[in-house]
Amino acid sequence: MDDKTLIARRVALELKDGDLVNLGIGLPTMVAQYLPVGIDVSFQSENGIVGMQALPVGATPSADLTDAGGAPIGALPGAFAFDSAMSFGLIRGGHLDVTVLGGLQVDELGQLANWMVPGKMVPGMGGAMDLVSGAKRVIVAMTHTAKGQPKILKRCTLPLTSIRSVDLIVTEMAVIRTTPEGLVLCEVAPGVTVDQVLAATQAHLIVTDDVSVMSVAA
Amino acid sequence: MDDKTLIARRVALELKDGDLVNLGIGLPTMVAQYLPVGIDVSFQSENGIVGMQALPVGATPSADLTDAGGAPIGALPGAFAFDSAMSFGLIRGGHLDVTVLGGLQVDELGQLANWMVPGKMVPGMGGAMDLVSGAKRVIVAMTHTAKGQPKILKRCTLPLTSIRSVDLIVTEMAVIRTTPEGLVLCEVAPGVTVDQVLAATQAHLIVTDDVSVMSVAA
Amino acid sequence: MSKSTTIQEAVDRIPDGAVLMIGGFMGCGSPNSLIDELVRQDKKDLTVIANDTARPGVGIGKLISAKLVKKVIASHIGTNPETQAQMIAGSLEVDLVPQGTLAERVRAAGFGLGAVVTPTGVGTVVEDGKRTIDIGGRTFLVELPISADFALVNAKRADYRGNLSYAFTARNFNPLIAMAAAVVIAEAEDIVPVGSIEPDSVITPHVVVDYLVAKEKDNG
Amino acid sequence: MSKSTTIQEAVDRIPDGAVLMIGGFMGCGSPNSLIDELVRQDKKDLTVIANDTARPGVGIGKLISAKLVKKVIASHIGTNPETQAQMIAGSLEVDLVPQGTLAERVRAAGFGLGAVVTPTGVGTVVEDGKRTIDIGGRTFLVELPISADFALVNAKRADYRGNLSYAFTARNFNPLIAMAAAVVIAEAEDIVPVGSIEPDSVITPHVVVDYLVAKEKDNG
Repeated sequence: MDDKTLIARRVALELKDGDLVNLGIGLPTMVAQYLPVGIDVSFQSENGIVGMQALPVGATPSADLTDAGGAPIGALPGAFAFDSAMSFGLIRGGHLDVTVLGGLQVDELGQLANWMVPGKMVPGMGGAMDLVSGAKRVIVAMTHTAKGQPKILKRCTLPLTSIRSVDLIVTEMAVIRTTPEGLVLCEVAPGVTVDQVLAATQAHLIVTDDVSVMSVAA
Repeated sequence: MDDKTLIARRVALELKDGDLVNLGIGLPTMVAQYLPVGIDVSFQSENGIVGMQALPVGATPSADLTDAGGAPIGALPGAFAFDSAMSFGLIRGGHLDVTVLGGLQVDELGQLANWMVPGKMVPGMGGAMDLVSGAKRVIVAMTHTAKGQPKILKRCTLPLTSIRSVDLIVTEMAVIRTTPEGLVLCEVAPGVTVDQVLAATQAHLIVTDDVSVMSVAA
Repeated sequence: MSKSTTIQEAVDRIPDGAVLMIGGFMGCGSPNSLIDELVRQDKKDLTVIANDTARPGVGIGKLISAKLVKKVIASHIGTNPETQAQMIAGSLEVDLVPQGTLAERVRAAGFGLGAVVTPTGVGTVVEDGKRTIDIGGRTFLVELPISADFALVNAKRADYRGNLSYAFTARNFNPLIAMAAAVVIAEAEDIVPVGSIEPDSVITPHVVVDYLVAKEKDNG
Repeated sequence: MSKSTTIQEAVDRIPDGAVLMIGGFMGCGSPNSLIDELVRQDKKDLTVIANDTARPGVGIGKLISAKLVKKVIASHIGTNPETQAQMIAGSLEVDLVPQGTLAERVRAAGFGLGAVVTPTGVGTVVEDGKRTIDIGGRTFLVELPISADFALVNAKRADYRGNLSYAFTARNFNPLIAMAAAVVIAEAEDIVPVGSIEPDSVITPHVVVDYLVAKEKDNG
């Protein structure tokens, strides 16, 4: 399977029954496809709905029902719609169990940078700063390197999304947990060695005897 | 007509077409009965509805539709219901055109005291502090004296409801406008002299040649 | 993962000394079945956060009459002489908060905001002991969020998952407290199949509701 | 006292240089008839407060493409390369605000609150030039309210008086901006008799709506 699918499948295992989950645009959105059987998760789209689903095959799109990227979606029975203040009340108020976001950089403090590259790309933070500040659990889903350069650094060089530490980093090479002591390498992808992960990572990784091989959702 | 009816009828003349109005419990509630013909006013009940009306004769009360005192009311077509945050958003946010409140004391600065008598009566301020701080126009509707003692004083001796000056004071004896220069006597009730008003008032009243006789709504 | 439970089991979870937010305005929109069960189970030393204490024998007034409450945070107690009597006797602590400020302080807790910045109460006794902040030359009070262990919410309709809708003035503080407490117990007049409440009409989302009970029919 | 007017007359009231709040999220829930009329009347030097600038040719993106906007206050402009190009060229000022903070700052203006106290943005570039406040040992940003001259609101349904309801994710910022602007112009897909929207389903009350126009049917 390709890198993005591997990452999405691994992240899917982190979701628990009853969770309210917000998936960022792009790679994180793929996580919804790999939810383990029997796990009932509610997905929030921060533009104003919980209970979103992919537009059912054959369904006519509604101009009034889109995802955060503006693309048509569907909604499950029991979905609920709300304004932008309520949307971020759910996020900032500690009601959102998990957010899965893409990342440009993460550092040894667990700090994420994912919203701008000064002088090159200034898209705006959208909901990312609120999501990282407010969600109970923040998972970064990203490729381990960009153009061969590490993205997991001693210190972020790009503007931070939040000073709050993320909780977990999932890449196509490894699963890394943030702790007060630093970044802990928990899992390596099948066929990847610990040394390969260390070589592709600028940040110091704490390696214990417990490193296991990454398992992924079906 | 009795004092309260006189006051309510005079206050009714202050309401304008299109106004959103909140009437306090007691005397102020009577104002709604004397609205001039052709004036379309929306009444807010701060417990959560705009468009309230008296329970129509013969209508069955709903346990879910009451005024701020807990008594059954009705609602007009076009009424809307809301939570307590929205209720006070309308009040504090400058959307409420007029509030009519009872008063224990008003002073030369136009400051109102109407929510407690230390050691004797501590009912709580309810919505009064928000109403006086937030309404575009605050009208105090009260008897001119209590047990023969003036209620319009140089300085309030009871705890203030707000440091914001009210706009108009309507009693059974007079109509008094607050200005940066002080309290201005605008109208006296039929059969009441300026001297009688001054004698029943501790605060200094500015008396001009323009004092007229109070007119009231039908 | 059903949230449905009985009134007794829901109230079993509430310990003596708990901090409760309770919906309702002068009894309208209060969760009366849960309140009756609190009295039946004789829960003691409660802190109650609510708009008011209604009247003796009505809504939250029943908890006051049964002397189960040690502290009330409310905007108004004037309609319940028992609340006043217990306060004067020193057996009940009363913290009075302007109604709009109370609504925003509860909302701030539920919405993850650090404080409420309001003009209401500036220069009055409400300011005592509080910070003020100058914004654009105007003074505001910095009022702190209020949260609770439990919210007891009264809804008109709930679906099986716990999505809630309200009727008329029975809404009042209910949607606000449902966001602001660690555990949310909702009492609904009707419990209907999932999908019966259209998405635009859900006021309190199921994701914040922990337990769902059916209102006793003789207890409006 | 009818609020009904034509799209042309409503937009006639908006002067060059006006500060506009416009509903919508990536075009979903934007008042497209009013936006088209702003372009047709060639209103210049607008300040636009909105979640985003959508894409070229979509919703608020039309105002950007027509070079009618001198300043944008938004949470996201990454999907509209024209916004980025005008920003880099120096012809368009862009003030980026975190989405949840933007929602609360608009709400604060409409609800009469002096500021928003939020953890979002602390320690990031969003903090630059702003006050912080320590609450219970935690640092928060003090973010100021945002108001506007006009709010251009998109509704699903309106009654003749101007009560509004919304559909699904087309709600987004619309109810918030309707409380925060001096003049509120609502564009509705359906305008129905008073009483057709039940009181519990009204999201924006008629008392804040100044003008009401019917959406052009080919302009969703």
